[in-house]
Amino acid sequence: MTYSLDKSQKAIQKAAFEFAKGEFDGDAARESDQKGIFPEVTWSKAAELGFIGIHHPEKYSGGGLGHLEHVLIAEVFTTSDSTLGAAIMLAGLASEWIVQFGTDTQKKMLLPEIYEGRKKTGIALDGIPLGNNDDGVSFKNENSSDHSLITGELKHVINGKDAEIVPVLCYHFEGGRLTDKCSMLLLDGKSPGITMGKEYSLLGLRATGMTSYFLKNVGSNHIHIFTPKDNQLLKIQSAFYLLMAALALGTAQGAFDRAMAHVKDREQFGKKLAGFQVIQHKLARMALQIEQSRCLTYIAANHADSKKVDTKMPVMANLAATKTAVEVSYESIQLLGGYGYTTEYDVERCYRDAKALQILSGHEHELLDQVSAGLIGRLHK
Amino acid sequence: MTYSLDKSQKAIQKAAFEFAKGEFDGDAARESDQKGIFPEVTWSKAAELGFIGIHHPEKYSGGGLGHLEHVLIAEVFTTSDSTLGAAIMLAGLASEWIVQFGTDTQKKMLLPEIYEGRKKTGIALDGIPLGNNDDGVSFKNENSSDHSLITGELKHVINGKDAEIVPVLCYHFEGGRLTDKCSMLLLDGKSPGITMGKEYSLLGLRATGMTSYFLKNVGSNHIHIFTPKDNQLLKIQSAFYLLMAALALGTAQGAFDRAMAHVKDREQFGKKLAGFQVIQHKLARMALQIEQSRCLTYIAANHADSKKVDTKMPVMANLAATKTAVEVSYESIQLLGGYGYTTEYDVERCYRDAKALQILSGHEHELLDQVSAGLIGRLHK
Amino acid sequence: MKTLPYTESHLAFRSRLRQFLKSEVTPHVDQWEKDHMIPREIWRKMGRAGFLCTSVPEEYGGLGLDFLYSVIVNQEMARTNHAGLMAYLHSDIVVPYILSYGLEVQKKKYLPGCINGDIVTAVAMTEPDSGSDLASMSTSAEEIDGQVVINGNKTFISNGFHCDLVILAAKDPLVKSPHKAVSLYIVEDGTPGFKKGNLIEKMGMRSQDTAELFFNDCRIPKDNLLGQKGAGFVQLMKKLQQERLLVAILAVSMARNMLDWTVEYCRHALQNQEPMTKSQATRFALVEMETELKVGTAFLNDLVMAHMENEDVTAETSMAKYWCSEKANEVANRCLELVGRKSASEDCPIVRMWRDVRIHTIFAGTNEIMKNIIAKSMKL
Amino acid sequence: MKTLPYTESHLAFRSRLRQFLKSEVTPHVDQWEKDHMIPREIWRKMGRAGFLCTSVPEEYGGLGLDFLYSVIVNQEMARTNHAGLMAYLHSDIVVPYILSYGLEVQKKKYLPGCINGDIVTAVAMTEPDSGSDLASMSTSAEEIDGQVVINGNKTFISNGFHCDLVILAAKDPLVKSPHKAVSLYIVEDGTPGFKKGNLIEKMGMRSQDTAELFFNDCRIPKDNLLGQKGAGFVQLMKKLQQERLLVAILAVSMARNMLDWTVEYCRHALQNQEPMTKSQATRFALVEMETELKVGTAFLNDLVMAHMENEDVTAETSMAKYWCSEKANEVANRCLELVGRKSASEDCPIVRMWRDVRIHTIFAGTNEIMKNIIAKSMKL
Repeated sequence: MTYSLDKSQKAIQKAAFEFAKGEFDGDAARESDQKGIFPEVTWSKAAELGFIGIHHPEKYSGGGLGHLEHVLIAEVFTTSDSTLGAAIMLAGLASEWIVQFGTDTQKKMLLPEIYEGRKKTGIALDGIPLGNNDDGVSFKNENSSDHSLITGELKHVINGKDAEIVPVLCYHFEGGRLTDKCSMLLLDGKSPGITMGKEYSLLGLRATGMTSYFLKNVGSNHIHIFTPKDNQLLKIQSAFYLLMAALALGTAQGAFDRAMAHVKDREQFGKKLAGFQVIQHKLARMALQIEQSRCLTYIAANHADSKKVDTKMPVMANLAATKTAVEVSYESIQLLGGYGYTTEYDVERCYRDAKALQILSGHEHELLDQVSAGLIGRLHK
Repeated sequence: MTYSLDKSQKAIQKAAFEFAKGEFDGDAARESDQKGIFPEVTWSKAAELGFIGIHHPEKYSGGGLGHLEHVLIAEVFTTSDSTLGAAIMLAGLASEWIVQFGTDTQKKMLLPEIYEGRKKTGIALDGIPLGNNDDGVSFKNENSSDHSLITGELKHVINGKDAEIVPVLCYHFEGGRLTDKCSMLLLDGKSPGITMGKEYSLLGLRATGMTSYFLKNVGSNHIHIFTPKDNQLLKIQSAFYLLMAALALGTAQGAFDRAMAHVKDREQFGKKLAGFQVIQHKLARMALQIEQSRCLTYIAANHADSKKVDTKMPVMANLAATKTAVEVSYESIQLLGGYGYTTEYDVERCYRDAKALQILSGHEHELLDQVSAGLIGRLHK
Repeated sequence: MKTLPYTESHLAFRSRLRQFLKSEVTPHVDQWEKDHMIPREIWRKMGRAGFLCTSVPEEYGGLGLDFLYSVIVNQEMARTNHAGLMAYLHSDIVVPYILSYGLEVQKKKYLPGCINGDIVTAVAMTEPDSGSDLASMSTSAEEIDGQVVINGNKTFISNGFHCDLVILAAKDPLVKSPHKAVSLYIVEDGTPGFKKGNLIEKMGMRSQDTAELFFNDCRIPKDNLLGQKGAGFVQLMKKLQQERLLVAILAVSMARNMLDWTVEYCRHALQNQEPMTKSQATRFALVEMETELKVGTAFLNDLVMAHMENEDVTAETSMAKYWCSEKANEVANRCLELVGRKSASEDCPIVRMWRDVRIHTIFAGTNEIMKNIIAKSMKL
Repeated sequence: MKTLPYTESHLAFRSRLRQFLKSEVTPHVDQWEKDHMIPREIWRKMGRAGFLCTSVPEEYGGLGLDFLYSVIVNQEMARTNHAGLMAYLHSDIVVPYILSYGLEVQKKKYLPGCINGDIVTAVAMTEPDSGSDLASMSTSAEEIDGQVVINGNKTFISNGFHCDLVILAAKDPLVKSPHKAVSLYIVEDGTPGFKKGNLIEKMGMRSQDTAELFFNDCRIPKDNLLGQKGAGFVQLMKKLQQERLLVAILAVSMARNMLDWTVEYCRHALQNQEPMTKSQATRFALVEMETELKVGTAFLNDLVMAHMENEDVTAETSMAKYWCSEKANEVANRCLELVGRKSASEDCPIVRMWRDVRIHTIFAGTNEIMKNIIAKSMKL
């Protein structure tokens, strides 16, 4: 067992760091946040350099590497800027669905477009098999024929405003009952029959415009019908939780770095803030929390790469990292005092982005349900 | 990077598990706890099988493996029984001092005795360079000559009651001032001139008898004078924190396992306790906390093995694992209800042992001081 | 800031009690803890000195004092740093059953002995297979030949060794609804078929006697029924409020003692050649605990007053029980950490409190049960 | 359980105020939040309706009402779910400076306008380089030619855009001791050399105007000194108690609103085809928050009463400020988690409260400063 990054992984980390340093701009990020603007140019540059889809097969223009590398990039990006970093990485998220459920033609056509920065993707959260069903799956294909026309509402489409590919799993009804057969629609806001709903004003991650889609008699010409395997759904879940965990991890680290810089610089009562024991301990506890989440997230990613089927680890990593991000950025605001509450110093943005990552990852209780189901197994009377 | 145990590590884990399963006895453990009895026979069997000193050089009869293997054994042992497991592993602890500061003759003579289960060791906590100086170093060699006679009190000697080798670093005075030169005494309670003080009645870890030594004109014939290098002190610290972290980790896991078995078995209000959502979530949170501490501890051990000098990681692992052990065993008592508070069900013993591990690892604030010093570095005005 | 409305008499009582405990209890506590037992005699001493069952009216030989006296006894007992002489259980939890539900003849028979310490009481609800789930109890009480025949086991019974009289909850097997089947009975020690088991060894409360009780064709007179037949469930529920309130008060008193001891320790103990209170981290930790205790005490004081005015404060009592017992354990754990290595040893007085207070989140209804009660009151 | 001793008049006042806010404030709040500004006119409306400066005595045109009215205004403002119309700052923090320290002529001049809303006030202490460390402030006030000349910058000034009158803390550069150098001055808007900076963009409180204030050879009459020269430090410290108490009350009121909204949401929203309140984990989470709020409210109520009786409750106020503001943020975070995905959007009302309440651990003295004050009072 070796518990440290290898050379190539460190090189990827470094490249991501250099990229973010050169391309992420604080003013642009704050504007993106205030006005809800997707960082179009930065995203396509990132894609050109291979930062999107690094964990997907090379034959579809992916990087041929693993989840760990994907996690490392996401972490570095949000460490540099939580809003821009998350927007760029989330724009590739739907490729997980296409890799699992796409036809070979779809994969060959669409995946390179995503990885090379020609098309952004979005995800209908209601369509994710994550147990997030507090709103229910509001959208179903009522007809099992190949040429069904679909009408309905698709709520909570992450990146829906800018996405050009939004995959939606439609479970089929037969005789009025839901079956396990489904087909995958690939929509975008400009598809005929689709009206984009009001854009949600998010509390964080505001460069990633969440919206809803209203579908009216949308033709499903792309349909191929299949039965999703548990394994495939698990892989999507796992990829989703890991990415969100990594984005949260970086958000925490970014808030920490900003707070550290501040307390080393600012004086009160005749000494640097970093000279006060309670501030030192606060930093130590924050660093410890980040380190714990990092270790867990890396190991969870590594397990996913080694094809271990472990439903709990990615969920646990997600729970830990999003909690860490919220708490560390909360404390970072405190360390900056009044400045921390202003938009200028960015830590409040980290806090909002962290909270959005936590909430959009799924309902805490449902995530805990998943973990405990894995732990306890079946109960016998 | 591979983030999982290799075959040989898994084999060691399994061997430790089989050993503990076969040799650790609940009744004996409870008696050890109640009466403060060191598990003599089990310890020497464990040593015979190579479980002591597995991370030390083969030329001194060590196992020639790493801290990670040492951590794995300690974890498995305390998972099985926190009291017995900790007593056995702590009996080898002083070998760290001898490896760092012993003369070649001492190493050749003493280390095999320790590893092969012929001599138990103890450690005077006041002599550990851990920053634990709330009682001050109560014991100093006032004379720099080779044949000084030493008088004083040595408080808080872990395993002092049963130990046959207790190394003590004595810093030398010259002209009334403390120097950085020191010599290492190797004492035991039966050394001439030593009176064993009252045995402390510990709140936990009671198979490990803590006591104090009163020294009167103890001759220091073993003395060789040296200046401890920072590096050597760090290695001892690191080994100490890692071992305590591993013992705590296992204690947490052991408490968790017992609680899990209980809630899967016991019924209330017509269903298994494990069927209640809040109990499921409590278990999920406990498991998550354990997993985070485990990941951190393994990685810290791995760093120590790869000769990385990192002062923070072992301290962080220790802080995390001891906190986890206290909190998880606290909750385990809760999950067992009234039964949890009785000695018969062992989880209260886990809680007491966990708390003792936490307290004896060092003062939380001083550990946090160490972490933050590593994080912040030197402050410039 | 408001405190409880203690009068001169309350303060004088507290001072007399403190004197009594100082001479009769505190010097022996370490030995009792080692013995895992207190001497029977101390109950009599405490009773004869007028510190048991202070609320029993004068007509039965009591002092007829208000609940604040019970609060005082509870607080002062906490200061003795042991749990063996569990006076509040006897005085303010068990005896009130007799006072509230007993017939005149029962009161006349038992109360004087309860007051002077000749009779020590216990209440027997919990069974090995029914902890929090009272409705599932299985101890039976059948009327046969004009007597009541009891069969079953009770466990975790405090005062289980010393008790001369047990208030026992048992079910009539002929009644189906579990909530209507339970009645309370008075069982005297020495009744054939009633046996006390061995003491249960516990993490803490080591000088305190917790035992199993066995009833094997134990026959008692029909007259030993306490209150209405079938009313046991309601009787128990009603009396749990005061029990839980006392547990909360005790938890906060213990936390207060731990914190005060720790503050004093940190003022004098040296760390890096300075008093520990010079460390900002230590100061903040002490401040945080002091704040939690002040906040909790304010709530508790309101609750005591409301309880004395017979308000229905079921939900608030459940809140106090769970919140105070959790906080007390947090304080215990933090105090030990602050004290450091010295607190690894039982010589350090707060270690015993740390062990003793652990049960508070469990007994008198686990904190999970408390939260269920509160949830119901919130109509969730 | 005890509550604050509201009379019929208090309740009638609350109901009138609620009516006023319902018609004049609530309908516009979303727009104000979008504008990052409230209209100047709303201050006048509120003043003329009799809801500003309720404690100012009748001789100055006020209503001379007790502090409970201020509590009521604070609570009701919290229910409007915006922080722009920061009435408590004006009514109960700044205006009391004039009331306590002002000369008769100053009171007569300014108080009527403060009451009817023609004059909006602010207090200027904090500087870019002196946040918690007041003694290090550098704004200077020098007497030159019978005038006072002010130079320096103040920042994080609430009501900093709307204010017509600023209570300014500045130092006499000739006085060495920083604690004796500070005096308070009244500076009117429009005085040459006094400039308001741009609004500071913040995480929350978006409709509220926070600004930097610049003083550049700003000359004011000597008579604008407020109270004794050199007494500024003590004046500030004395007034901070009421400020911190109000911040604590506001934090708890906001937490109460968030929790109530969330309880209602969980009663109706479905999860797995059932109301969320059927989930035990959700029930427990709601119970835990309800308990914390009840416990904190008991403490706060005691504190309000002690404050009204002019007790020195500096330490307790600091406790309330830090504890309540932390708890309110915990409640905010937990409520968002309970609501789930819906709370990712600003359409969900508790999101704004989550943003607004974040400042409570920071302003009116950071919670770290509070803990230092408490530590001193504990003689650590």
